[in-house]
Amino acid sequence: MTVMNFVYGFIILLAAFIFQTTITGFNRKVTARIQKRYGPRWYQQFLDIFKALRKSSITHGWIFDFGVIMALGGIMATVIFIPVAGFEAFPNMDNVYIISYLLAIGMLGMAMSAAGSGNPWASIGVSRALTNMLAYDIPLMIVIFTLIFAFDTASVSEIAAMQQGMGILGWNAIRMPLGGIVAFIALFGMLGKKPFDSFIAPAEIASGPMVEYGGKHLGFMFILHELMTFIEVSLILNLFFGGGSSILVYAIKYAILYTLVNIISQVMPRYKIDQAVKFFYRVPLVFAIIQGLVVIFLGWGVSVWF
Amino acid sequence: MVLENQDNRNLWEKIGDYFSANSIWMKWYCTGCGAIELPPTMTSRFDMERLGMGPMATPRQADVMLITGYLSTKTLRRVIYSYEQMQDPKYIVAFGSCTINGGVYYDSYATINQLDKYIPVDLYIAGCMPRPEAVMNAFADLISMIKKGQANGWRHYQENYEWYKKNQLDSLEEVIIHDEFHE
Amino acid sequence: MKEVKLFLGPQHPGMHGNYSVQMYVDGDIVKKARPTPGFLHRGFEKLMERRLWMGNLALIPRICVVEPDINEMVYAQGIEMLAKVEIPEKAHWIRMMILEMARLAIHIMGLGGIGGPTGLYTLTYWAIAQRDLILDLFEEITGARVYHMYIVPGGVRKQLPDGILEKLSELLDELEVKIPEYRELGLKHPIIHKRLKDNIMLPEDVVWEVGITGIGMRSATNKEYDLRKVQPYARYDQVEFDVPVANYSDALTRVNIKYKEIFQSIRILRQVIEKMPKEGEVRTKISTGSALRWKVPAGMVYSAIESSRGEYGYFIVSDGKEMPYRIAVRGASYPQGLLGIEKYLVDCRIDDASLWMDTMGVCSPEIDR
Amino acid sequence: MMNSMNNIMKQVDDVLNVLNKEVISNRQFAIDINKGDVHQALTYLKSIGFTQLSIITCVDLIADNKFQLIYILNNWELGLFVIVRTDIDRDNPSYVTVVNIFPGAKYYEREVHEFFGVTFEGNDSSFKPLLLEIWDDIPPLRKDFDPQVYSDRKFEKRDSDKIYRSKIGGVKL
Repeated sequence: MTVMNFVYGFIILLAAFIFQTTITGFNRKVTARIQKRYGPRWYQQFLDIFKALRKSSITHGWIFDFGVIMALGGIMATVIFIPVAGFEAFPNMDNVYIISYLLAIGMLGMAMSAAGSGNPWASIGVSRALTNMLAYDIPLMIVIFTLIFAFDTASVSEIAAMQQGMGILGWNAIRMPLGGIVAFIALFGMLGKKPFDSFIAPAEIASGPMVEYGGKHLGFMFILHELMTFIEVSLILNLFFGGGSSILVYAIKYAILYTLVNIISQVMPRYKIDQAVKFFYRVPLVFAIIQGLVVIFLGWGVSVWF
Repeated sequence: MVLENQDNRNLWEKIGDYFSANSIWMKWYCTGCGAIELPPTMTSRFDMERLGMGPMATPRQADVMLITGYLSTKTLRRVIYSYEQMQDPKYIVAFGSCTINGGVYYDSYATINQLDKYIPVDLYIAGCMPRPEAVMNAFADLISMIKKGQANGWRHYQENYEWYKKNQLDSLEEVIIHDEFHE
Repeated sequence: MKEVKLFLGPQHPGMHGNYSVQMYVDGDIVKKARPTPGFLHRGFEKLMERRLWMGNLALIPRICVVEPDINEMVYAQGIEMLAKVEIPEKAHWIRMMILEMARLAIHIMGLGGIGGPTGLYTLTYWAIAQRDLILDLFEEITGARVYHMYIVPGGVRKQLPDGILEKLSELLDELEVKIPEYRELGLKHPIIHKRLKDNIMLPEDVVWEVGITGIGMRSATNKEYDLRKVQPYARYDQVEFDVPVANYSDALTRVNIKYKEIFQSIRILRQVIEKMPKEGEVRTKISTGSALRWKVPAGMVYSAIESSRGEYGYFIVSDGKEMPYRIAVRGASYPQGLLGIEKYLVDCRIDDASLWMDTMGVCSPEIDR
Repeated sequence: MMNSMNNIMKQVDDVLNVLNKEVISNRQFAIDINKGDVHQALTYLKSIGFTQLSIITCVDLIADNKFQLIYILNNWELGLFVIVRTDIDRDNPSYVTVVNIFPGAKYYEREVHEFFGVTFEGNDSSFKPLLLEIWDDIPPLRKDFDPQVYSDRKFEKRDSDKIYRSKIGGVKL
């Protein structure tokens, strides 16, 4: 581990933020076009974030402040471990377990901070967010364990590399179609896109965990959200959609995947939280289990089909 | 009271004002009947998001508060309450003639007559009710005011807090909100 | 577990208008709900006693912001009943046209409105932009987008502009194509079904207990309880239309009835375009006297029409002077907005609270006045 | 339609102690009832099809020093409205609730109490404020309450060189 590792890590962090924020801005435009309107400028998301950072803030006690910093720290640490098209800041440390544990620090920091604000809407939002996490995590984790079992490695970059060189047929989403479907659906839940956005539903709980954030806290939350989106989309992209052979391919695939999720979510209403849990524990969980059994007992999809 | 207009911002404040001007989040609070023209302003026909504006759920997140018409005393208490929850810099746009001098409700026992005695108003939109074009125009004006550093109502409120508080208490008796259902 | 007190409004994205409900929740279930009206109280009933009969025309549309024309109609009809004036034939037809256009506008907005609480914003964006085209026609007819002040005692304010009927019929053609698209996007969506079906029930005995009228009443009782049918005013007895009913009232039924009523309104408007007299006066005087300071004979009358949310009425008392002696307003959403919330929002989930307000048709300005 | 209304009016006249009746239009009539008979009248009207209470309101007859309570009932089957009127004392306005007949009356009575000061025995919630908050004057819809005076006292007006008030025919409104 040299200084260069940390420089690379910093570069990934910065690039991830700029790239994802641009994609978000672009997707706000896509959303607008679906809704038959012109839409904001493509860099609107940057303006929003810097505007929020410029405003004054109020604190609701040290847990409130500390939670935001802890969440941001946890998420930034996670971004550094994400392999992007073979480019890794800390080689051989991009383990799925590390990523999911560090991600949980971010989540918990957010939950802690929101609960620390003392607003009942925030508490309801946090409990919904954690319920939602529990809902999508179980099917997704079963599928990811299946992958780990099939390839004998938990390294994200190695799993991504194994899918290279065979075109679209090499993707795990094609090799293990049920698992791919589960991962794609779980991505909606991870990103908090409709129909699984009941934890930030404005019309129900006044934007849930975000309810007491204003000014700089809100700006940090926005940055956090962009980075978290980067982690989640990258994870699914690397594990199921073949990663990328070069940075450019990776970026294009990433943009397509995220835009696809966004477009679908724009014509979806939202589930109630209990309906979301029921949904995840019905179809995706069954798919995930079937996929796991198929891989373990039949071995289909471990090697390339054709 | 006239709001002072001199431009003595430093560079950082100017940059900050650039960001503030181009990203205005409004508070989702329909205080009066002018709110019925907000959905058309927001949605596909007039599309407020072109200017970087969007609705936000809570006062903490919002930058601009739209007083959409007359205010009854009961609402004014909530308006003051939620205005003070907003984070600086914050702006107020008042809709319609009711906020200027009471409008058709000049002799009502329940509505106030002059809004800027109670909270600082940055911009008035004339008319009853202002059309979406007028609302959009006002937002464009607000943006240029923020860029020039003229939308200083929030500073004015901080500096003249006693004056505003006295007016509020004169008309409202108390700004504290009790359990309204009286149980 | 201790119950937590939550405020749904007045500053809350799930609340339409300036209204507040205090909910005491246990988990996600509402255990106790208390409405808090009065944020929009302007003292209309007092102010109307201090204005001329004519001057009140500027006040009354502001009582119900989303559907102002019904106020003008109720007021004009009440005065005509007191003065025993028969208004010109053409004015009746123009009034019907205005009222049905207003109903179209609010129903389209309401149809889009279910996108708000359920998160299907695309539907809301489309529907509200569609409603704007109706407002454009209103602007051409009356000169204003929202507060028209067009239906006046003794008829309507002025003749229709040239070519407006053709424009209206073009718009109706467009609506007949566009509205089914909203059904495809919204009302047929499986997740919308999941959220609305068998949810937010309104049994028949609750209708009679609370006094809910309009779509809620018709969806629960399976009877055509529509004042347009029961007590035809204007020329509703000369046009054909159906009143959609149901005998099982969940949220989905009520939204579907709203959807069907849009097509009935279009049907009425088509007949109005066809049957409206081409020539003729549109306004008559209520009594002799100056144009502004006319008097209304003494008496009292209850004038009611069918709004999009139910029976909307004014109780008008005149003492024969230039100003009303007393006017009481019966807002259509008064029963469900106050007693309905207190008794029947209970046991609903907080996710459904704003849907409850939406599908029951709670409109705050007419409750507060 | 006139026919069925005449029938109903005749029935009502036979059963109830009607002081005075008035035909307002061919779908609407009004009856004056003694203060003590209103509950009987409402129960009877409900039993013959007037199942919906449209509104309860009050008229301040200051010249006679009386309040007139108005109950408007709606018969959906026949399409008829009936206005039931009764006079109560203005100096000590008090009446008995009709919540046991029409549960929907709860909030109408509360509003009448707020606007006119009429108390309704048996409806405990009617004593609480509803639309107004921190009200410090006589009930606002009484005729001797002047909102202009109240507004001048409480709310500051905008200073202006000219005050434009509606003035028609020399009378200031």
